[in-house]
Amino acid sequence: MKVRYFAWMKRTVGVAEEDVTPPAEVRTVGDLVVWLRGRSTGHAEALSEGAAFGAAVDQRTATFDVPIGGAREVAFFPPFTGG
Amino acid sequence: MKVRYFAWMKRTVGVAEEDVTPPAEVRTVGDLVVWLRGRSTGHAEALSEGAAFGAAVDQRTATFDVPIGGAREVAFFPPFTGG
Amino acid sequence: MAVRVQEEDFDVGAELARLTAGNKRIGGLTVFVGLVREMHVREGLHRDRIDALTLEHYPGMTERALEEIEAEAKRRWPLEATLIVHRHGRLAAGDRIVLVAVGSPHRGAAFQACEFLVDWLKTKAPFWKLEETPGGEKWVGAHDGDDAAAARWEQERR
Amino acid sequence: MAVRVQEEDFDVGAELARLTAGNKRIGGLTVFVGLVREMHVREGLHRDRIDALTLEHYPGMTERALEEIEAEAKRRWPLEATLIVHRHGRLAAGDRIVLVAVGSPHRGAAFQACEFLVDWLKTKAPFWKLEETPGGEKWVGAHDGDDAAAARWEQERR
Repeated sequence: MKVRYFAWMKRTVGVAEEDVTPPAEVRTVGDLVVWLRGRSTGHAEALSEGAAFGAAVDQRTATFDVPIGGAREVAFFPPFTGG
Repeated sequence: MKVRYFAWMKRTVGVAEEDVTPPAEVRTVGDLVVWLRGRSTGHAEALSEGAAFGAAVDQRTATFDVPIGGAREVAFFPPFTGG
Repeated sequence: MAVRVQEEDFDVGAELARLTAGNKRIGGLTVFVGLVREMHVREGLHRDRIDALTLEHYPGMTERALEEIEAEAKRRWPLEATLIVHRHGRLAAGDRIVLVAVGSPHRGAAFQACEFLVDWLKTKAPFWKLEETPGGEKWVGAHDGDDAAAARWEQERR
Repeated sequence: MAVRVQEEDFDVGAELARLTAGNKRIGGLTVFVGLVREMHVREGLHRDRIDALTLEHYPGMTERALEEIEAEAKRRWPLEATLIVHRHGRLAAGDRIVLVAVGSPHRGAAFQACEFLVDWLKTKAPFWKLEETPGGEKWVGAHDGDDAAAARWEQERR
């Protein structure tokens, strides 16, 4: 599964994207967030409880209870500021 | 004093504009309307009681109680339909 | 800040480029282009297509009315740039009639001021539409909807 | 009906001409152009001017999000033509960021749909602004005002 980071989260994590293989008990976006925190201090900071960020599963905005089984791509990003 | 007519009122009256010299007792736009009705059947029809039309005194929209003393130009026209 | 009444067409891109040139305080530019819509009217038994119309106006009063409407918009909203170009004369279906453009630091103000200008010029500027149908010429009556649209802004006045 | 995300600038006049070409059912065309506004931020003791920004986006998801927003507008209003062009990459003060254009038989629908699209793309499309100040780079936070503007349209949903 590909995980992507955008804007300041990309800088804090240190990579724009990475391929990960989470264990079977990581079922939702929320589970993935907790699991990713363990990968590095950058991950822990970017994905910390206090940080305001959203997620997308296969390029559709997703809340943290959305399952990630079968997903090709999960993305994390700060609130949008376009337009 | 110049009197001008626009849109269908111009066709009904038969002229786009005319110079008139109303008597002193014609003091307001409303007085002028009544006085102009006597000039021709076209005037009487265009400026009849039942017709929906507005007026301007010296190029500013005016209600029928507006005085016309000193005015250079009074215009009559149907409701605006621009834009 | 400008108002123009003209017979010839206008170039939307060129007008907007000129309006905003060098002004870096504009965050949002809202633009309205009014076009002659191909319409059908039912008169008696047959249905007529309107192919063209002629816009008559009151030279002198028109410019003054548009300037007053523009000044009123500037009093109500923080505007960096405004432009009204209104055509008169004969226009065919698909032709541009009017251009209203408003630039403001804030997009909300740009949208509101632009809609205000369009609503008001429909009821406050001395233009009259004469439609050409195959059956002859026909003066357009005022629309109740236009008066209601303009009246909204009256109520919002304090 | 089209959505584009691109690094290069767009030509407003040419885009609008293409959008409305041959369509005689459009009576009103409402257009919004978002521009990079020269801004000043106060950080600590000094006041910084923002000279430029970089718009990052999520290729693929951006196009999809814009298409969904456009489809939603078409469900809500009778639209004859819609166009969204959003730039990404580095932009300087005065540069165009986004073009939203909506053509409808009726001007009220054109205004509402255009404002809806602008409000929604600010909160639903994956763009992030990185501002360049003399003191360094700074990611722009989301504005509460933008969320409130987009939320208006949620309440109007039946």
